[in-house]
Amino acid sequence: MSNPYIPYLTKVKSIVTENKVNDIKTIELEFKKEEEYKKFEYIPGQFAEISLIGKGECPIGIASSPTEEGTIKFTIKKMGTVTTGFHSSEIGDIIGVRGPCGNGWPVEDMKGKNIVVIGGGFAFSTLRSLVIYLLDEKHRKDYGDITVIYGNRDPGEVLYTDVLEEWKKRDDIKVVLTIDREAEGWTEEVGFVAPIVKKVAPSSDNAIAVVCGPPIMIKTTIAVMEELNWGPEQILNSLEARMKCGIGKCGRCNIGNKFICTDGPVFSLAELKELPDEY
Amino acid sequence: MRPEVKKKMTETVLEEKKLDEKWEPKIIAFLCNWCSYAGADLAGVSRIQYPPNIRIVRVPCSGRINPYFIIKSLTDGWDGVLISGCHPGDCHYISGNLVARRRFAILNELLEFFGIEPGRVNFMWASAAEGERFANLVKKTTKIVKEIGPNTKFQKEW
Amino acid sequence: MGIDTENQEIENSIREIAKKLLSENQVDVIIGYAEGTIPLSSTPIFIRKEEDVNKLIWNNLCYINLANYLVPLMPQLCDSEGNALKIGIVAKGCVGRAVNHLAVEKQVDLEKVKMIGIRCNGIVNRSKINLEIGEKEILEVSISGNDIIVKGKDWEKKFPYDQYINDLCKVCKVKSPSASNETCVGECEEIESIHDEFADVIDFESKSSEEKWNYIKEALEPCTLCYSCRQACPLCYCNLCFVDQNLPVWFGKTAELPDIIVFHLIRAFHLAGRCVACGACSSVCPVGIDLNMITRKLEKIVKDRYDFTSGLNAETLPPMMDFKMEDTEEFMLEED
Amino acid sequence: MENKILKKDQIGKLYNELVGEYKFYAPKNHKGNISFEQIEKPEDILLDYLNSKIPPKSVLFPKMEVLFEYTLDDKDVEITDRQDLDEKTLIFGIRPCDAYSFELFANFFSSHGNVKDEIYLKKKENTTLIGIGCNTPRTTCFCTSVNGNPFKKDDMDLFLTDLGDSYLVEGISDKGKSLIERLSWLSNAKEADLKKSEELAKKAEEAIVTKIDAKGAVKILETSFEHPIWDEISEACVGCGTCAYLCPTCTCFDVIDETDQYNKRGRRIRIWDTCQSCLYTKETSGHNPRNTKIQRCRNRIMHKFSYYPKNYDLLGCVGCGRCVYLCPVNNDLRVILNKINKIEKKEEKKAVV
Repeated sequence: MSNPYIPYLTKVKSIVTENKVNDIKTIELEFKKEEEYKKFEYIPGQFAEISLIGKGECPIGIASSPTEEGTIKFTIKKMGTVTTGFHSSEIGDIIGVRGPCGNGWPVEDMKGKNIVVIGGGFAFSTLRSLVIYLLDEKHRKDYGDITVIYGNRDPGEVLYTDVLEEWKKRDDIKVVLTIDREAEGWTEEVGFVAPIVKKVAPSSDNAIAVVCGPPIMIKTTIAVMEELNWGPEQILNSLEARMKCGIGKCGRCNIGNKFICTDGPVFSLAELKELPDEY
Repeated sequence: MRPEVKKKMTETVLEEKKLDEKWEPKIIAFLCNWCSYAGADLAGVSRIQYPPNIRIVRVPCSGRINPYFIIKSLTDGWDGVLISGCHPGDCHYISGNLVARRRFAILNELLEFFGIEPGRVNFMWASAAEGERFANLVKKTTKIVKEIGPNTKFQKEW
Repeated sequence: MGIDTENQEIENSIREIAKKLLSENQVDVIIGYAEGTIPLSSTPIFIRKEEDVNKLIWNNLCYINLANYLVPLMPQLCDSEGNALKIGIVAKGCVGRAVNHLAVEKQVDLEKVKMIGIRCNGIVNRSKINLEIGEKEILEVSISGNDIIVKGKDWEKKFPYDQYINDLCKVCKVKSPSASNETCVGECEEIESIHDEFADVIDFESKSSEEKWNYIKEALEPCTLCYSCRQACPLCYCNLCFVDQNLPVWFGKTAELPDIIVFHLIRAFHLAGRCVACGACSSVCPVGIDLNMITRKLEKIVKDRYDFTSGLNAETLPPMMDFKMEDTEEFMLEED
Repeated sequence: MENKILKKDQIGKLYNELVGEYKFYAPKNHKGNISFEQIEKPEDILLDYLNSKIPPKSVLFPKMEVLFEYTLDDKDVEITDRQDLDEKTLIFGIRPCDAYSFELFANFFSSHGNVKDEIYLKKKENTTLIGIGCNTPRTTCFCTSVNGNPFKKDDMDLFLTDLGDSYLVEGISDKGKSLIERLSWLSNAKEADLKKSEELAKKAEEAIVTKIDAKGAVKILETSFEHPIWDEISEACVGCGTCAYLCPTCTCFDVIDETDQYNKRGRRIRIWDTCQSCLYTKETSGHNPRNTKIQRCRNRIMHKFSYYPKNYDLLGCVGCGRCVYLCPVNNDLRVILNKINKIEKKEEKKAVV
């Protein structure tokens, strides 16, 4: 038997502060036991219950891609007890990881299609995972055009600037960055995500869009996409909820008869329309 | 270490505590920054001896002392709690200690009502000039808490 | 006069006033008590139409403190814009006290609340009766003369009314709301101060610490931490209760006895000078924990020290919102 | 397999024989609260009872359960798994509705997602249930409306029928049958005993007076998520956890860490939680998907009578009636279900006209 509540133990390998206000950090974790890392097989879009032993657990989307071998990464915003604890952790600290949980982005179903990735703010972490996965040389040939639209409040909030730079250099991916209001030194787009999507107008033919961000952004973006003839089954969303167990047992993350932790967190817009409006 | 081994260890430690006449209580002291903390300082500077059982937490005013601090100290296993602020009328913030006094009065009665030994939690006033009074009252507190014995009421069985 | 006739009179007056208030549009909704579906119970009911007033009842099982529904106000008691409706509330003495106290704490606007005052004749102690009946199903409870008649399948038991009411009701000094005719229709009187001997509490206080601790331990042992005492308390209206706070985590929520005791200790502390001694917390407890002793102690502390009784009017500041230079401080440590 | 007879004065003997091997749980009266406790003296066993106030789920899913313990040493962490899951447990005197709730529990904990709750399932596997038929159901019981019966035997290992001064013992599962073989001193049952037991079962079923059209409600609930009826249903609710904590089928829990910082050790535990609590769904961001009492009350009813049937084709209620007679404000589940059934029919009529 295996106790499903016992986390794998990992060590903090590196910590990167992602923004100027210093409330978002990316933590890279290295498994203490190699065989446990092998067991931890995940796809982009899944999350893990990471725990600071003695403080508690919280569900965080996996920011690294399975193609980046050896370690896993989480981007954590300082919010509650546990996340604040993560922010004060140091290299070498022990952190528990349980998972992977959830269904993740349907990378198999996406094969052969054009992919549009739309992200806003801090919700970009599992999108980073997805894009890196798609761009990997093993997988790139399976997918069509890739477009990334990533919006932020101001330039200081943009996450993963190093990988974004790399993507911009490549010719097999189109990267559109935007900020809400003009700022000095910013050369990319300016404006909210929804109007930028309208401007870029990605085609809905044989395409799947992945939309992640704050609720208001999702709402406006989806309205724009519907205008652009995107069907609800083509738009994918990742939901959040308060979670405790991450494995469909503790009960709190249900929307209707579905659990976000096991049936989600990725739902297509078509699926969400079937479910009660309680998320 | 296996939990049951650990548990046994804590038990034996506890028993020893009771048997050992040399057992010294650990007392947490919340001292107002403007008076009692300075009073403690004065006691030190004036070389007045007082028992080393207290561990001091400096707070900006006795009005800052949330009753949770006191109960949390008890549940965390401190053997005694000492609270000291400015004499009524001397509060740096004019009335902080008067507000606190009502709180302490009620909390103190309730704690006694729930069966916590009187003297487990002690309240006092001491100004910045009263180094000797501070030392004397710490002595008294330590003596009282020592007589009551270790605080085990909130200990959990694990 | 028997208790049953008293009840009938009270019930009639509630219905009459309710009808009048609704027909004259003085209130939009009336919160009252209705017959429960099982014996030894009653259920709160919300009456919006004049023809429904006959659903309102009064018996000695109306143990819920209806002021609980005033704060926080649920959407059902607000209009479409989220403003509070005008509410009529069936008020026994302790409901009146709670309304007054909530007004002092600026949680209730007395202009929006109309009390339907009644002179309460006591609430039956459910857990005591349940405990004495034991594992037999109670099918019917009625009051006849001065007796509580409890009936089951082929058995019947009589309990003398004055012994089987809540301990708090036995010593209650505020039977009808302490309010003026402006805020209260029906029975009410303005009480300035009450006199209480607190003989029961003094008796308990004389016990040793060990005895007290054991009593508390034993009393709270069955607690399942369902928080129905907190939820049914009209004064426990915090958005985030201290046990639920997690930044920082103050106290454990495990079902172990120390955590249970700490919960009840701090809840009691938070109610010092605020508790209106309605006994709802004990009446709703699914495992029959008797919190009345603690309630009484709270009343005694503030009465002895600050000569305060909660909910007698809507102006006097409760002791924890006030202070005086000459407050008692006999508990302070002094040099020998 | 022949049926046996256990005399009431032999309960002590049965206890003494089994207590060495099993953790022996049976109903015990503690100041009027009957709950399933580990028995130390056979005299404590109380079998002449209606039903326990605290459901026997507390044996396998206690109100507080350690998931694992850990020690913290500077930067290192060591985790210790549960060691006690292989111990055998025996629950004596359980009612059929509660025994059925164990099946629902196991069903839920073994499905939904690919991870099973091995802690519960392992304990369930090592548990033997000895149940007693309900001779005198309460008027609040409605098990017959939710696929149950006061003499439902299939969820037990051994089934007892109270015949007055003795119990008729029937082996149901293999586990139960082998247990009977072990208890060789049990006398054989006579034809008359069997007959009497059948009569009692019939009488008990007739004694269940509450009838609810639960299946009808399931159907109606599918389309009534937005119905104004929920405003009315949730009005009197005070939002405590009584109905969920004392429900034999409520499985929700909260996970918390508890650290004994002075001894550098801690444990992760789970405690009962309820969807009636506002905090249950509140996210750290402040957003709360079920922010009002209306939504929370709806979730409880929907979970048992709509979501659960949708996922497993079973009702999430066993009809024990605990939430009916223990609700502090008498927000009666039977009334709620009847209201749901009624309102919709009215609307149908309107549609026809």
